[in-house]
Amino acid sequence: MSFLTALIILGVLALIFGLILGFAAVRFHVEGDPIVEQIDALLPQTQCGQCGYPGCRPYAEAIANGEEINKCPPGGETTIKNLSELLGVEAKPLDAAHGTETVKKVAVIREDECIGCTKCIQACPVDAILGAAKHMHTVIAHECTGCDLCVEPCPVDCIDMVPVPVRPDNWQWDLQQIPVRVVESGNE
Amino acid sequence: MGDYLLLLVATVLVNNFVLVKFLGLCPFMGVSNKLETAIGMSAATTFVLTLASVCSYLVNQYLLVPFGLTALQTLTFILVIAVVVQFTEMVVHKTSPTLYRLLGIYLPLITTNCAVLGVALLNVNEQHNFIQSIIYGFGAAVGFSLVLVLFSALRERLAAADVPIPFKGAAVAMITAGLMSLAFMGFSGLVAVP
Amino acid sequence: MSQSPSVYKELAWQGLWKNNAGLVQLLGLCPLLAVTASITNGLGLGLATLLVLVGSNITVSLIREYVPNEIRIPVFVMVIATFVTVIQLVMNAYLYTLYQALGIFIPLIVTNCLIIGRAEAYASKNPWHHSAFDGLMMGLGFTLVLVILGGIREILGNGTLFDGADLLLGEWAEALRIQLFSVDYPLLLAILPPGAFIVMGFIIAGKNWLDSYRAARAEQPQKQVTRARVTAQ
Amino acid sequence: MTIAIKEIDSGQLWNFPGGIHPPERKQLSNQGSITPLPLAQTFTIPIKQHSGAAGDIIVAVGDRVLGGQPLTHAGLNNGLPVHAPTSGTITAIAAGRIAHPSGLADTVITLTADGEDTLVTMPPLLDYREHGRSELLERIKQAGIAGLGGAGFPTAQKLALQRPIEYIIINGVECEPYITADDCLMREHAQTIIDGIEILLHLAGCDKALLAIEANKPEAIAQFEQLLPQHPQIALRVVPVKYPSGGEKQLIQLLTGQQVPSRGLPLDLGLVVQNVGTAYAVARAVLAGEPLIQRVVTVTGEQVSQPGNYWVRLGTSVADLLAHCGFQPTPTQRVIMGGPMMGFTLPDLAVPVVKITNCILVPSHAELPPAGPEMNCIRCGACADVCPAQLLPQQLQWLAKAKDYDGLEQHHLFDCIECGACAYVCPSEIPLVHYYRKAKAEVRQLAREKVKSEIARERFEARQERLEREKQERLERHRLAAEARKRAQAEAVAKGADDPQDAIQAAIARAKARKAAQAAAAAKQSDDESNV
Amino acid sequence: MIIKSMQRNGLILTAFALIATLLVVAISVLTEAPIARQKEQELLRVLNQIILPEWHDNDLYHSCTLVSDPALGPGERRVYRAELAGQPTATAIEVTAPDGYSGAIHLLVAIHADGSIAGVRTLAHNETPGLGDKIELRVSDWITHFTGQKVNGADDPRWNVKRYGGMFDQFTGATITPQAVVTAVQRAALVAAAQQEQWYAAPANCFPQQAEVSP
Amino acid sequence: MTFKLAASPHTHSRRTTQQVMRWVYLALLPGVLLQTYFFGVGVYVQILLALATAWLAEAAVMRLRNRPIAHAWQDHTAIVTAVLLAIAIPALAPWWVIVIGTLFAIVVVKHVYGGVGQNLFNPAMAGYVLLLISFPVQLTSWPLPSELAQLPLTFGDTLHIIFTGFTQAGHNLEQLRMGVDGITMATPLDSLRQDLGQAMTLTESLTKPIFGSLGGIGWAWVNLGFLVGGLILIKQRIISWHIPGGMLLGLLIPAAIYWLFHPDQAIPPLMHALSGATMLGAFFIATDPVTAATSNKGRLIFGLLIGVLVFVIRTWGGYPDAVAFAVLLANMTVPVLDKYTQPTVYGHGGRS
Ligand SMILES: Cc1cc2nc3c(=O)[nH]c(=O)nc-3n(C[C@H](O)[C@H](O)[C@H](O)COP(=O)(O)O)c2cc1C
Ligand SMILES: Cc1cc2nc3c(=O)[nH]c(=O)nc-3n(C[C@H](O)[C@H](O)[C@H](O)COP(=O)(O)O)c2cc1C
Ligand SMILES: Cc1cc2nc3c(=O)[nH]c(=O)nc-3n(C[C@H](O)[C@H](O)[C@H](O)COP(=O)(O)O)c2cc1C
Ligand SMILES: Cc1cc2nc3c(=O)[nH]c(=O)nc-3n(C[C@H](O)[C@H](O)[C@H](O)CO)c2cc1C
Ligand code: SF4
Ligand code: SF4
Ligand code: SF4
Ligand code: SF4
Ligand code: FES
Repeated sequence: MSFLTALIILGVLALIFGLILGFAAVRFHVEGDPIVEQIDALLPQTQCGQCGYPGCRPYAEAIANGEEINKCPPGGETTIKNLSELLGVEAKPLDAAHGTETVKKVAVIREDECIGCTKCIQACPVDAILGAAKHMHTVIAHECTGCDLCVEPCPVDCIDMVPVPVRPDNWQWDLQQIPVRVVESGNE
Repeated sequence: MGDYLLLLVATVLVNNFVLVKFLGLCPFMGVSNKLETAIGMSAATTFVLTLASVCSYLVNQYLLVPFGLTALQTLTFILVIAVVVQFTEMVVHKTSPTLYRLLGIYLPLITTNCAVLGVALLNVNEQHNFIQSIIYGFGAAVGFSLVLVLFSALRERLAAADVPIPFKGAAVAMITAGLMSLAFMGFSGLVAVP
Repeated sequence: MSQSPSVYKELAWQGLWKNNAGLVQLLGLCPLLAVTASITNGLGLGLATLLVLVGSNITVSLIREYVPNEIRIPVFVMVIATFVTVIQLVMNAYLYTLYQALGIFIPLIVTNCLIIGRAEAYASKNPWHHSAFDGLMMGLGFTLVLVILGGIREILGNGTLFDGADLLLGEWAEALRIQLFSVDYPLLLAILPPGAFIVMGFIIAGKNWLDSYRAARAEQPQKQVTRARVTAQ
Repeated sequence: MTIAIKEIDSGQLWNFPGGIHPPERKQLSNQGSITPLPLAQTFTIPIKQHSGAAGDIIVAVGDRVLGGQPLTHAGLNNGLPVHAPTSGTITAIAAGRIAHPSGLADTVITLTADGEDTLVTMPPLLDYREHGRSELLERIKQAGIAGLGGAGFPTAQKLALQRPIEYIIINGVECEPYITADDCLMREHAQTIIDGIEILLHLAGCDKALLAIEANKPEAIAQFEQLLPQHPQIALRVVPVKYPSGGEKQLIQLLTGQQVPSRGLPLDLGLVVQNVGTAYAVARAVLAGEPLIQRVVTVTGEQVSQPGNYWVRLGTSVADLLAHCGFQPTPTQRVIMGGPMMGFTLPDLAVPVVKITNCILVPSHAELPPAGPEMNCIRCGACADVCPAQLLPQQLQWLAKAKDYDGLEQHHLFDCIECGACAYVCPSEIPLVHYYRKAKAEVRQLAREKVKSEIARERFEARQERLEREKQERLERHRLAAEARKRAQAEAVAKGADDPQDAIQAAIARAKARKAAQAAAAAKQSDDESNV
Repeated sequence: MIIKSMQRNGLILTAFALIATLLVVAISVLTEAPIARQKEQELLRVLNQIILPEWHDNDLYHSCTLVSDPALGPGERRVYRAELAGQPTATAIEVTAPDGYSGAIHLLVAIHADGSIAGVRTLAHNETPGLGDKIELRVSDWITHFTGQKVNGADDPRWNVKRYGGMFDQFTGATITPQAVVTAVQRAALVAAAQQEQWYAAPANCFPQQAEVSP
Repeated sequence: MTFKLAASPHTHSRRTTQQVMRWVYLALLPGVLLQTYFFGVGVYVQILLALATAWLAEAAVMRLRNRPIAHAWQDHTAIVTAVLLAIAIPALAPWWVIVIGTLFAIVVVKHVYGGVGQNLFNPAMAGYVLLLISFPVQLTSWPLPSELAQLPLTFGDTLHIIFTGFTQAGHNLEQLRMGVDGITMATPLDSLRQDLGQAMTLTESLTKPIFGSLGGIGWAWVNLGFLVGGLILIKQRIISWHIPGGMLLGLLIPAAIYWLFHPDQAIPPLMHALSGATMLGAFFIATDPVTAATSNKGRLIFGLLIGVLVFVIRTWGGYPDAVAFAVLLANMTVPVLDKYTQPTVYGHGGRS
């Protein structure tokens, strides 16, 4: 084979291909990456920062750029599974370095101890705490995401994270957890 | 006609690209977690594989062979494939966002699917003519799609199985692929390979 | 450059074990399963892949800034293809029998997903010396798996080890051949395609088991990631 | 979808797929007549006994109430009042045991009976045809009537929608083993039930009712065969014995050959299904003005010496009920509220009888052995063969274990009526229904969380926006202050420093500016922190 | 915009293609000779095993001629002609047995001028390792049993595996492979007997040939 | 007194998995007895070996997973697997054959997937195929039916040949398999396939002594035995008719058509039905609930698929009998079948 024919043929071929791709790159250009929105929609929006990012959306952006999907403890397994399906990657167990998946909690302020310093209000990412300076504060339970960001700033430690109460209508059919054996029967 | 049919059967079943010839295994293992994605991947691969088979045949027959450039086969084929894939991706991305969403992340994977280059090279090795090349490419793709779809459905069922922990995930998937390959041995000898 | 030693250490750890191409990333499976009927074939292909991987990683890393995104993949595969063709020709010239044994899988190194995968994931983002080392480690890790898989399959299916090593290493290597046992009916399955998958499955399981065993042994000093605060304290 | 009126009127019966034939064991409790249970000392009345929102409590601790007096006031939605079962004093309003499988507490009103049992009733509406529809419906609502057949759906609300109704189906099937409450009610009060059906027909504005009774209740059938000729609007349908032919959807399929569309209502087919007990209660509420304060409860099982049916005031605790029936508990006794197929075991005997309690079952170990250990599903398909909803229970179970909620959706988890037929036949003794209930609860929980996270995101974004706005405003203030200071300084320089007034002004301006600068710096710092 | 992008991409891709081509072509030119030599040596090694050095004094490798006969397999076949002192002694023929267990088996069959088999070697096959691969010398010496045998016509009953009354062993569990080889060798011997003289008359026309890419 | 909380239903029809499995291996009895009658007590030796291996393997796996051993033993599925594998291999095969096969079936095919009910492939058949492709010689060396055997076998001889490869008198298996004419005899399907491959006609081939009246001496009776057992299972509602029916139809219809067109080069339908593992496969193997489709429509398709595959492989493929391959191939399609053959759920547009 001769050098020249080889060079010419491949050169021309490559030129044509390059032209085609260059053409296509502009002609078929598409803006934007909707994947961040989709990822963000799957995150629990607790905004707790345990993933190491300041909020869910920054983490969503990081995931879109190749960050691991197993860093969100509030979302836990379900979120990891959903993300793995969305992104077509393998689901991994939760990265324990970021914390563990615990029962859902809400913040409760022991109101008689609250000094009304407003620190917790500033800390709450979803404005779930009501109160004015020097007045008692309360948590709006159904708005609270349980991120516990308000606990640390409280100078008098009057905020508790308590598990979301189980009621008959949100009970998860967990027969093992019913305190049967504790409650003695009536007629003995 | 009969010969072509035999070639198709042979490529799909007897010499299944994935389970017998060991080509295209990475996407086979990688995108078989969900049936839906597997179907998307199958469609994309079928399109690209057939197209690449044809293109590389033409390039080989009308450029490389006449000018005695067979040493450049690998280089040229892979270039053709990469361009076909890239171009397909761009076009699909623009023209059909829904299809792109379905195939999006799989299209680039196809470039590195050795089944595609494998078809091109095997076409040369086995001296297929034009029609045979098309059938071979299509058959390879159908064989790939068939096992990919079956495999992903199997894996979906595996998701809930109480697999011993070390075997969870890739290990049991490999063994499943092995058992599928075992089953495919049943087709051996079905069509005499020239 | 001050953190280089740890970078290298991390790369080695990732490449050889933690993120092993064959066992964890499941890349490059086709040659991995196809040619490992014997340890010799595995070694040969592993070394060839290693060479290409290092070469392509360096090249890609060097050219990464000059390639526009649209033609990134075509250029990368062309780089790889060049290396492969060169190695193919050289093997054909000097290791003829091994070349015959490895068959179509030599040209297919081009599409070995491992190589393009590393080019995309690492070399296109990192300086050349790191990329070279990454290629080396990934390649070694890959070769390691090839050798282990080849070894197990050869023992089970043939009762030997290093059968045909002379094809790769020259006449002297004939002495390497070990006949472990000789039965009239070896477990043919091991060298047939299904055997490749199944043995591979067991190797992966073995690695998982080792990992969890080690994790259980080493009461890990849990690293704790600092939490980002979304709001003021 | 239109129903085949001609065939239905001709008495044709259809069939539904699946179904099982567990031992019936009804003779245990259907031998005698319905006995009124002596009044208990205390009653605990959960304020929510139907499906829907609870009413507002309108009594306080210490109030004396008369029997039949409402204790709660129903709100606008699907609320229903509950009534005092007898006269006495309210002694507590607190969290307490309710009749729910979770064993969790909810608000209950405790009533200590005075033993006089003074009852109040509403004025009877004997000439109900003369009264307005809405008045009748209001009466049924005020009487606190919820479906007595199972789900406890407010009866008035079922009839409230003004849609054309072809048939009212009266469910006297009572297909579940052991239970004979409806059977005995039909034997003894056939005429009242017929009256109730007439009222329901009147309310629904339709003229055809189908009364379905399972073939294993010959005495009840005989009663109606004797009475019904006088009531041409009501047709009797004797349905073959098979569980769960009493399920609303299955009964509709049996009687009309139609299927209620998934997520639809019988109303979509022009049908309404009511239990015979409900019909009886409607009749009593309209014709006698009695609110729903008692119902028939079957007490049965080998661990009671006097099984049978009892008129039980709602709020009577199971302990009091069983005490009258000769209960001899075994060491690991199960007490089941409801039947063996769909009932739930009680965590203790303080649980009160409520509107939907049709049976208390106290089986011996031998008669209903506890389930063996759960084994793996062998995919034998026995469950799919008996599923009346044509689901694939084994697949559902598998998906529920895998927590594959999409898959569950595709396999129509929510069409499962939780009849338990599948678990009954499963050779691996898998508590299938339990898996489905759990999965359903999880799906609902996920949906709730989804909504919650959506709200959280909106609030978070709103907050971020607010903070940003505030920051901008602070910066703006800072800028203004700086400008003011500059101006002040310039003015001071211009005027010369000797004007004390100006010096004070300038000092103030400086102080202000410093404060603003500090605030800005703090804001900046906090921003920096949040951007780590 | 489009033009610029096209230019840029086209030129860069071309540049890379040119460099790549240059490299490949250069190496392929450099290795052309060693590859050819390797092929020759490989073939010679086999040739010399079946046509022993004492049977020829000519350059076997270059004494090659192309023939075609459907009995030998499809397409053109190479025939290497051995001569001792100018006298025909043996020919080595490339033969394909199409009916192996898993596809065609490629053989090299050497036949003495008197029609007896000088030797047979397997060049390439896809038979099952452990069963059909006993036709490789590396695995078993079965293939050497042909040496010295003669064919007495197309229906010679001895030219079959023992199971069907022939003189060649079948392998336990694999009858198809040896049978395919036996019949292919038999066919080759018959063709050789009929045509050997013509072959010697033919020109040595195998070379120069073009470098092939793969086997 | 404390109460035990349990989920409804609180009652249960008392047929447990164990009982189901017991029915299956009892229903195998007629066939097994006939097989022993024709091929000797080696059948029992194989069954015992398989059972021992299976139990030990399950125990070992349970130990490794730190679970109670009884957990695996109590459902009796391993018994079915072991017996099916044992009767599928030749009665005089060396002991290590059945041991390897059972180990593979139980450990790799069943317990790697988590044990009972979770495996995707039929363990017995996967074990059989492993053996077939690894040891084709042993797996195709069926002893002669007792009526044709030259050398009668005692129990001692049977043990000897299974464990050492030779009878007490020093004959090896190959010699035992020698027929009257001094030629090793293959199974009916095997020799038919070879003969037809050798361009013999059917009538020529059928003159061999191995072919009795129907499906080959012995084989036909064994198949009838399994047919009887299978009918018992259907009667007992352990299996439904869909899979066996589908499989027999899928095999016999194409076989009959092909036979009509090539009367002298095709295996006759009756021969298809009564030789090899047809009946065993149709009633006991294809019906393995774990690895078969679950809806009735799915089962029918599953059966048909197996039947057609058996026909195709028997007619054109490389293996004389193909039940095992066909079953494994069909196993692969089960999840897809299940997905697309869901019955119409109540309220989703179906009519009664
Ligand atoms: C959330 C909900 C809404 C319902 N809405 C109506 C309705 O609008 N009209 C009606 O006739 N029945 C309605 N029903 C009643 C059902 O059709 C059915 O009669 C009731 O759930 C009792 O059935 P079961 O005991 O078989 O479960 C409703 C039930 C539920 C749970
Ligand atoms: C499996 C199952 C079985 C049922 N069996 C009966 C029954 O035997 N009798 C009955 O009145 N209701 C039965 N029901 C409840 C009915 O579906 C339906 O809710 C009731 O008839 C509606 O009437 P109501 O609103 O007056 O209670 C059953 C429900 C289910 C899910
Ligand atoms: C996996 C497998 C591979 C086989 N490979 C070969 C082979 O390479 N060559 C061969 O002649 N027979 C092979 N056979 C055996 C054939 O299936 C067939 O049994 C044999 O050729 C017939 O000969 P026999 O009569 O000696 O059994 C193979 C069988 C199996 C199961
Ligand atoms: C009707 C029926 C057929 C069975 N067939 C097989 C079979 O062919 N192979 C097998 O290994 N187990 C069989 N089993 C047993 C059991 O289902 C099997 O071991 C499971 O696959 C183990 O998970 C069968 C069981 C039943 C009830
Ligand atoms: S850990 Fe999860 S919930 Fe918390 S901020 Fe990160 S993504 Fe949001
Ligand atoms: S109240 Fe506390 S725990 Fe709840 S969302 Fe606000 S900061 Fe988080
Ligand atoms: S009845 Fe039980 S064992 Fe059988 S398929 Fe259904 S869930 Fe599985
Ligand atoms: S409980 Fe649900 S799945 Fe089970 S039989 Fe009843 S309807 Fe079907
Ligand atoms: S090496 Fe990845 S597909 Fe072949």
